[in-house]
Amino acid sequence: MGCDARSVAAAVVAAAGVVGEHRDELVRLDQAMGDADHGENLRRGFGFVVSALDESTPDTPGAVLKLVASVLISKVGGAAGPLFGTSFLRAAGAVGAAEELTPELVSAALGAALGGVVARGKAELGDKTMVDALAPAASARGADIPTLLTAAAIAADAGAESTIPLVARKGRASYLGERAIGHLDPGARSVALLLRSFANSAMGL
Amino acid sequence: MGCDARSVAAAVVAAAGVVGEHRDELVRLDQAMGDADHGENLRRGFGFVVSALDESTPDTPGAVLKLVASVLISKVGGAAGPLFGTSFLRAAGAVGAAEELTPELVSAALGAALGGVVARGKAELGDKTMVDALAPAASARGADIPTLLTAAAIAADAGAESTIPLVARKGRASYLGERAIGHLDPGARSVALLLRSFANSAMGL
Amino acid sequence: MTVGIVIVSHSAALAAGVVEVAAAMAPDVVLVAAGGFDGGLGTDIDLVSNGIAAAQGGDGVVLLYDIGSAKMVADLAVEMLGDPEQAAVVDAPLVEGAVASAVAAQGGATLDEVLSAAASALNLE
Amino acid sequence: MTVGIVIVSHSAALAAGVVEVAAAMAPDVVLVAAGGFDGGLGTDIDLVSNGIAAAQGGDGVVLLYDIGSAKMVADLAVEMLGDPEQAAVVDAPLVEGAVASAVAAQGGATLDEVLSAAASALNLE
Ligand SMILES: Nc1ncnc2c1ncn2[C@@H]1O[C@H](COP(=O)(O)OP(=O)(O)O)[C@@H](O)[C@H]1O
Ligand SMILES: Nc1ncnc2c1ncn2[C@@H]1O[C@H](COP(=O)(O)OP(=O)(O)O)[C@@H](O)[C@H]1O
Ligand SMILES: [Mg+2]
Ligand SMILES: [Mg+2]
Ligand SMILES: [Mg+2]
Ligand SMILES: [Mg+2]
Repeated sequence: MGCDARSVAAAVVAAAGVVGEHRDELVRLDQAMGDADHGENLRRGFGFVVSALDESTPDTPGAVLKLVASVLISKVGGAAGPLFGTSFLRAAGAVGAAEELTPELVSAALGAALGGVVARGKAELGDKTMVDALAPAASARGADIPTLLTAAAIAADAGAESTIPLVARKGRASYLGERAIGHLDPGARSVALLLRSFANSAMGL
Repeated sequence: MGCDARSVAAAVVAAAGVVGEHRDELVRLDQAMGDADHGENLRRGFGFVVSALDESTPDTPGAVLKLVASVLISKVGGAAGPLFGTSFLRAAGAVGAAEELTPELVSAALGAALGGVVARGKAELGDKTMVDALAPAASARGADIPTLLTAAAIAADAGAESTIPLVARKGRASYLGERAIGHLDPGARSVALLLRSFANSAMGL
Repeated sequence: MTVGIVIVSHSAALAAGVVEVAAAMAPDVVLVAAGGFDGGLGTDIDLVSNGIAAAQGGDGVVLLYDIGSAKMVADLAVEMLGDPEQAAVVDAPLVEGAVASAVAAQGGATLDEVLSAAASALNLE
Repeated sequence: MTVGIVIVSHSAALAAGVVEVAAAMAPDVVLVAAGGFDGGLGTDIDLVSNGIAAAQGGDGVVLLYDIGSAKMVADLAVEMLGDPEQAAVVDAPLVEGAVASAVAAQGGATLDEVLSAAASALNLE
């Protein structure tokens, strides 16, 4: 079975479930370094995404990603809204009108997603943001989609962990200075959670 | 008759009347360069001053000035509050516990008032503020109080007029840049009005 | 007409207050508060997009923002217009920049002039 | 205890909104809004003095202001305390400085540390 619009939508719905399960963890991470809303921002935003996908499943993977983007942009009231929103929008652009995703398209989508986050938030690697998870994930390679996404998820996990000893230079956490040291960046954590969930969905294909 | 607490209080009440008569003019001046409240700020503040003096006339000129200061500080919601308030407070300090004002004390009071405005607002001569009226007034000299205050009033008038061609470098009007040129500074105008009124009161002594 | 101004904030009260303070020196300028999200703290792209439309009088719109996602949402809303002549986000301290922008707009400044007035706001007092 | 913070503004809504935004990152800091005068726009020394008292927990109070007379009133209120250890006015952009101050205070910073955090606020995002 291929990676068509329906499987992408199903992967997004599964990811929404994971976000919901990790809501409190993400809130706690954002409490240590921000305003304690990241988990709720994402839970709520992905809740609206699921409702939107319930109402209509767009007919290409790109159209699914575009719908996710527009819902996140308008329904998430924190940085994760424009950042994830822009990344899904760019990913949608990268996969274009293809009926099914290929490993090449997934790789292009990840690269475009990274480009979107960087364009929107201007963070560089090491600034203790979601970029630190997404950048290594975008460099992952694999001969098939499950392998590629698993490699991306592993890279994102390591990238998220790598934020712990850093001082934040973008986002609210930059106000904390040295006090950010020792804390995992919430946005990097959610990138890793999403990619792990996407990889799991891909393995079940 | 000497210049005792009662005459100083009477001069302040007369000045309050003048402020009331010029309310609309001061509002129009502040409309051109600020937020259109200077006339009402002063009318209202001096109204409270008059009520306070109605209730109790302090028994030295210095105590009258101090009462004026504290009422203006708490009852004027714009720059004129802390600026005039600080100037009356410093003037009160300069005349100390004297029972009657002398020309020397009046001169000291004007100098102290100027010092207070400058300490509070950090404006220099030529910044298009009330300092441009008060500074020349504080340099005025006279053998008796009416002569001194008349000279001060004339100097303040000229100083106020001198603000017309200037660009403002302090206060709200500084936001206007070149557009402040051609307008009389409202605070300089009210300094001139107050001193003219004080001079008139002194002549009637 | 004058350049219009949109205040993008995480707080509805903050945006409304900035509008109130800036409007005192700019009675003829359209100032729009785009603050808060879903009844609480947060940034709302729809409020911002509608705010731009409301503030647009033909001479352009300047957007100022408080922190973090407010800038990103302002940028997104402007990009969605697809025309850089229509609106621009300015990197300036919010309150000080809003007053400077409003006063400049009141004086008939162009979009570019309002942007530079906002950017130099902190040097004034 | 932490350093307390007073927001001096011409607008009650603006002061309350700044407090709301800053408090989101500083749940343990006492932030007091001292905005508006007599039901309208203006600065109110009594609100500011009472605000300092309310924000004082023993470690000092930082005051931030919007424009013009707000700074003068803040200075006056601090001078009236007669003790420079108790409170200080900081020259920083209001919103950005308030968030930086609140975050620093939340982290247990001293009065001096909060003041320098506020003063460097604009370099952060
Ligand atoms: N400029 C930026 N560039 C990249 N990522 C950012 C930026 N600003 C914030 N983030 C990410 O957003 C996360 C916080 O998201 P969230 O809590 O939803 O937003 P907010 O800070 O507005 O409350 C951070 O952990 C960080 O990973
Ligand atoms: N920093 C300052 N130093 C001296 N005078 C000042 C300063 N700021 C404002 N002023 C004076 O205050 C006047 C405006 O007073 P007012 O309208 O009551 O205050 P606001 O600007 O708060 O509305 C100006 O015309 C100017 O003379
Ligand atoms: Mg957050
Ligand atoms: Mg938030
Ligand atoms: Mg005024
Ligand atoms: Mg005023």
